[in-house]
Amino acid sequence: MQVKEYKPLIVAFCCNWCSYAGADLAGNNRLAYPADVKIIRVPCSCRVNPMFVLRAFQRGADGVIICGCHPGDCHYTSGNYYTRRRMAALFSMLDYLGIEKERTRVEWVSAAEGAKFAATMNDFAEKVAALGENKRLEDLRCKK
Amino acid sequence: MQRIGVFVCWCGSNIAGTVDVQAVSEALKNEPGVVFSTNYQYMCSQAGQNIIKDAIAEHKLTGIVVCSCSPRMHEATFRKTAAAAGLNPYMVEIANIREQCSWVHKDMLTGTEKAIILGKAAVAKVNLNTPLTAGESPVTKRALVIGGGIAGIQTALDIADAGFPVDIVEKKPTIGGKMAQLDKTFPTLDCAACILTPKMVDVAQNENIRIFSYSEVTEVKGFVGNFDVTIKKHARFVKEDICTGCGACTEKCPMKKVPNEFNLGMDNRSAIYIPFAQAVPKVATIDPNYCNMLKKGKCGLCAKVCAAGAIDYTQKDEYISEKYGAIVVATGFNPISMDKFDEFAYNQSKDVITSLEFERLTNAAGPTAGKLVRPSDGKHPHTIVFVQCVGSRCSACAEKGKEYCSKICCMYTAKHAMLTRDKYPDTEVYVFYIDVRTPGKNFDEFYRRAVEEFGVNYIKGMVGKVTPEGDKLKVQASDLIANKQLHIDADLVVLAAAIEPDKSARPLATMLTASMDTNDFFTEAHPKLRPVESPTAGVFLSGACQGPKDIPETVSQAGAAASKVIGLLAKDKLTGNPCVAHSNELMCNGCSSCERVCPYGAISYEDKEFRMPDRTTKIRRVAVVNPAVCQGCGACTVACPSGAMDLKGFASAQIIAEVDAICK
Amino acid sequence: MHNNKYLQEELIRMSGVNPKKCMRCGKCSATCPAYDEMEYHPHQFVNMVESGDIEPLLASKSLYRCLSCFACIDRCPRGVEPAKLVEAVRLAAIRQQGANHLTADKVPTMLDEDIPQQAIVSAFRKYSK
Amino acid sequence: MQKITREQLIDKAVSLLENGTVEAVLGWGKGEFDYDVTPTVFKTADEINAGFVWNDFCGANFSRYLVAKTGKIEGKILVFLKPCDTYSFNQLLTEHRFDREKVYAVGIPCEGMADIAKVKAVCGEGISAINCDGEKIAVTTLYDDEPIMVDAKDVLAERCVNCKSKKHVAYDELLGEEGEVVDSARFDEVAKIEAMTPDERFAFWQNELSRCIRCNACRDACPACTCEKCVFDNPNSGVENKAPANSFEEKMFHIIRAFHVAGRCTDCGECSRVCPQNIPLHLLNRKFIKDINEFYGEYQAGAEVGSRAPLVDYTTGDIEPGEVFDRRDTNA
Repeated sequence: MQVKEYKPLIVAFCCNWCSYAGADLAGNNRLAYPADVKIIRVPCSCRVNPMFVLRAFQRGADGVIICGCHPGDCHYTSGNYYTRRRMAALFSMLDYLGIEKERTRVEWVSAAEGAKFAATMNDFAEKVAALGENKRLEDLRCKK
Repeated sequence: MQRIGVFVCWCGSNIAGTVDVQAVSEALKNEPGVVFSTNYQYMCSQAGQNIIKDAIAEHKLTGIVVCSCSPRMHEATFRKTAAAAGLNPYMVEIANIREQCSWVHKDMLTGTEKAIILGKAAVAKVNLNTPLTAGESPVTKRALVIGGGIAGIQTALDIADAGFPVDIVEKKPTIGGKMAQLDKTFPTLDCAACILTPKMVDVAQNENIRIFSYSEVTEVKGFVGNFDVTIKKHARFVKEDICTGCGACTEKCPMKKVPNEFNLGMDNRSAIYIPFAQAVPKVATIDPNYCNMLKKGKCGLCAKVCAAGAIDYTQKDEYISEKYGAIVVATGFNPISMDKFDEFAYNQSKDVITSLEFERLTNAAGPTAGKLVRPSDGKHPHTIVFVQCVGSRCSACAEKGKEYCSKICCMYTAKHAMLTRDKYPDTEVYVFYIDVRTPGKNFDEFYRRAVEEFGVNYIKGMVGKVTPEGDKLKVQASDLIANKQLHIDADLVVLAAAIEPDKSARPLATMLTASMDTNDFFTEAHPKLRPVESPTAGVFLSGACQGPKDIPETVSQAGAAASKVIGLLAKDKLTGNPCVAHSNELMCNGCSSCERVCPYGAISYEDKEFRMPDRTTKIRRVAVVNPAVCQGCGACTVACPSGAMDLKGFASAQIIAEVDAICK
Repeated sequence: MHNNKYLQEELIRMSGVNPKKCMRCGKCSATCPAYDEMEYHPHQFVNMVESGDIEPLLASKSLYRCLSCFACIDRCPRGVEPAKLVEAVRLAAIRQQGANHLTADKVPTMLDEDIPQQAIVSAFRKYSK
Repeated sequence: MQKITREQLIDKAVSLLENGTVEAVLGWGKGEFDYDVTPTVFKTADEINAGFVWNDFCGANFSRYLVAKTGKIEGKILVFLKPCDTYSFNQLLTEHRFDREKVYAVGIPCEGMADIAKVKAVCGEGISAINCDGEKIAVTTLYDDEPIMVDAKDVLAERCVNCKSKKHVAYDELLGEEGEVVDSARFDEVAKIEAMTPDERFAFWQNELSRCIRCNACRDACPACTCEKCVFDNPNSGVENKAPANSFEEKMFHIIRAFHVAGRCTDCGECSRVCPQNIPLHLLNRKFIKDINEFYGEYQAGAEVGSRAPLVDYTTGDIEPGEVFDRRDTNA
């Protein structure tokens, strides 16, 4: 049997105006972070439906991180405030159901914070990797 | 089923150095819907774009995926390319394999692997893309300016100069606002009337400007480019078009004991009045609360003396409906009430006044004809104490005053102190300050001049208590530098009262669905990048309704707001962002959750009739998104429990398809 | 400067006052009727507690000059409540003296005619627990 | 053990029907079993006299039925509301789900309802008849000759043991006495689960939720789940899913359901009452309510019409999602 090296799968939802641009800046400055992080662009962090988060876990993601503009800097003035409330409630609920709290995170990354983006992703990937595979929320049929 | 073309860019070695572009285009060939896949050195080059155009034509592509740099860089480029080849520009998706892949990963294997996954996600998304067309709406080429102070005047003049008709709605009988009440203006000390009244005349004479004075906005419907506004014109009992403003009526009016609001109640006016000599429109107004004819049906003197026959005691309030393309809010400010500040004895002594009252006292057209005297006994004051920050910079827990800095007080107090010392060198002037804030061109120089040339005593510390005793005001204050408590016998105390938005702003904001902060200042669409726009499209902000401002700042903001309005009115049609929310009325509950999170007021409700399976009909309340107002943030899509609300271009199904492709 | 961290935290806890809220306007001292009696004035209390310079306050007679009239609390624009801080320093001083509180029957002998009526009433209000 | 009698309710219903105030009555009707009381619309006095039920098993919260029923009649419908039902009533009004003008709401006091599962735990299966008589419930089963007498207090439903309010927040008319908002220990159970280790929590919920058969009873009884079409029935939502295929989907369903009602759930407990598998679903909803109270200040959905649900509101100083755990960890 071939033993594959364990690599966590991380889905990052980034808002178009701040965090996605922050990720681009990390690229411009060649600040490395694990390739396990895959970014999905959304117009605003408030577009992220809890269903997307759960779907990612279902399909085998090991961690989900949501990045948006810093509170007060939202391109749409208030979107990230709603994100903050929704995700505080959702992540608390996931923790209540026994899903490790290190697998979920909300981080505010501005378009100027390329270094913060890379550092956040490195740190998050490390924490998720330490937990190992997500077995609690995944749908086994989705594993090949 | 879509026919998708995949175009992988090398970006020279920027991508190809860490990603095996050949392998990526090969791998994506097998994805569902993909009928063509290729790679090229520079996709954004003319040659690269031609490859895309040719492939769209040759393979009858319905959607394309470009694996290249960030969409923030070239999404617009490739959308144009697609459009040029006859493909809907919103059938283009970008997989960011440069900034978020080749540049941050070092070895070829992981880079290629990730690039393929990102490509797959983009393909999965394009599979669910639908052609989007931006909605268009016409623009009514007329602007409304609410408020006729210097902010409103400047905005209206600038818009009118660009050739667009403008209406100014002013609730007072004349335009001019606070600036008309001021004496001199800092830091140049030119007289306010000298620079303001020509502008007021310009407004009156400008063919593009209509003034609705003594009027207010009562209803606003519609959206950017298409506002329907109802304006209530209060009955002034004088026919505006006939009155010549000769003033004969005001002289003959027997009811002369009406507190004059223009002079802040420091003298009286008649029941029929013209607020001040340079009023625009220069038309008399009858105050129905004091006019004997209107109250008791006895008198009618003004009608008798009016040679023009302009008096009409039967006049009624009039409602005017007008369409506008843009609305500018310029509702301005007022000093706060001093009622909660007992320690300064404002309500006990006539000789404790606010700075605005001081302006009237020193104004040549004011109640004392410009002679600085004590309001109580008309004597010349020899010691004047100015108190700064009265009600400004108060903590919320102190429960009185405002948390913000009112910004203008430091400068006008320096001006008052300087002018007093200039005109009456025998007067001792003390200014008690916490900090002196002078960030502005020539502001600090001005303040220093007050101290160094005019000998104003600036004392760091606060006045704790003012006690009227005999004809003196005992002022107890601290001098923090000398660490002493001072006791000054003053003749006049002037309070630099904090300023607050006009009370009419809050109901107006509700009508406009424009947002406000906790202090009732209007919020900007973006605090740094869109400071003169409200988040509600088509609503612009001018002057102190957005935050405390001095005259130069107000005028520059007024001009900025005008240029935004002109930019809007110059368009024949507004093209919206096609990536907007839309509600599936079959699933909508009408619960208002989406409306509550929408920052733009883009969602409204209507009752709609539905045919039920059993052939009955049912009327349900459903949400309707106005695509001209929606900015596409998506907050509503998550607030909606039934999933009726979705976002075009970022639909739930599309994002889930991306998640699935990444997590395979 | 002598910085007494422990005492500082204790005073902040006892009084519930956050001296960091002070914007140094001096209105508390401006308003204080006992200003001239005091070596350290209300704004200095706030400032000195903030910087941990508390020993001089404990040793100072200024503590007992505060009438607890609360004018400073009423008028402070930032809601700092200096009188509560003075009160806390006073309590700290009393606690340091040990358990030698006055008994009620000793009080009349200590009163003299110069003590302001307001001070006596305030003292009863504040110390009769 | 109810203080108000069936006769009182019938008198009220019949008189309102006869004087034309209402044209239909939404009340509890006979079901297949005595404990299986079913929400029923009565149109005549005869129907009411024959079929109206009022006993310790009348737990059903009628508020949600108004959404469908008010659309079907011209005039008014009479609805009986227990105190906890009135909160749902207000919440639905806040969300514009029915026309207040078409409803005549009669508030009735409630002394707490019985839980049939608890009765069965005492008496066993095969219950053929139940008679509620004062403080006692007489249970006749196929296997016992004599009816088994059960103390009504001993079989009180969990939601009634932890009753949050005996006060009606909405009605047109009140029968009987008005009560007060009660200090309840309803969050104790949630706190107990929170105090477990993550592994224990996971095991607890795995055990509970794995029993779910996706009958959708919780959804169909819930006064907050009144969507015209549920996201789980909608092929365009991306999460369409009519029946669970494995343990993930049970969780997905229940997390999303709880999230969708978060801030809107009045904690009426209907979900747990109707669950045929006795899954303590209210513990999910209460977790959200507890969190919302702790993070954003006390909020009771439905306490007043028009209040803004916490998840469609914000303040600039809200707690960060990460701080939620720090706060809990320091409290623990």
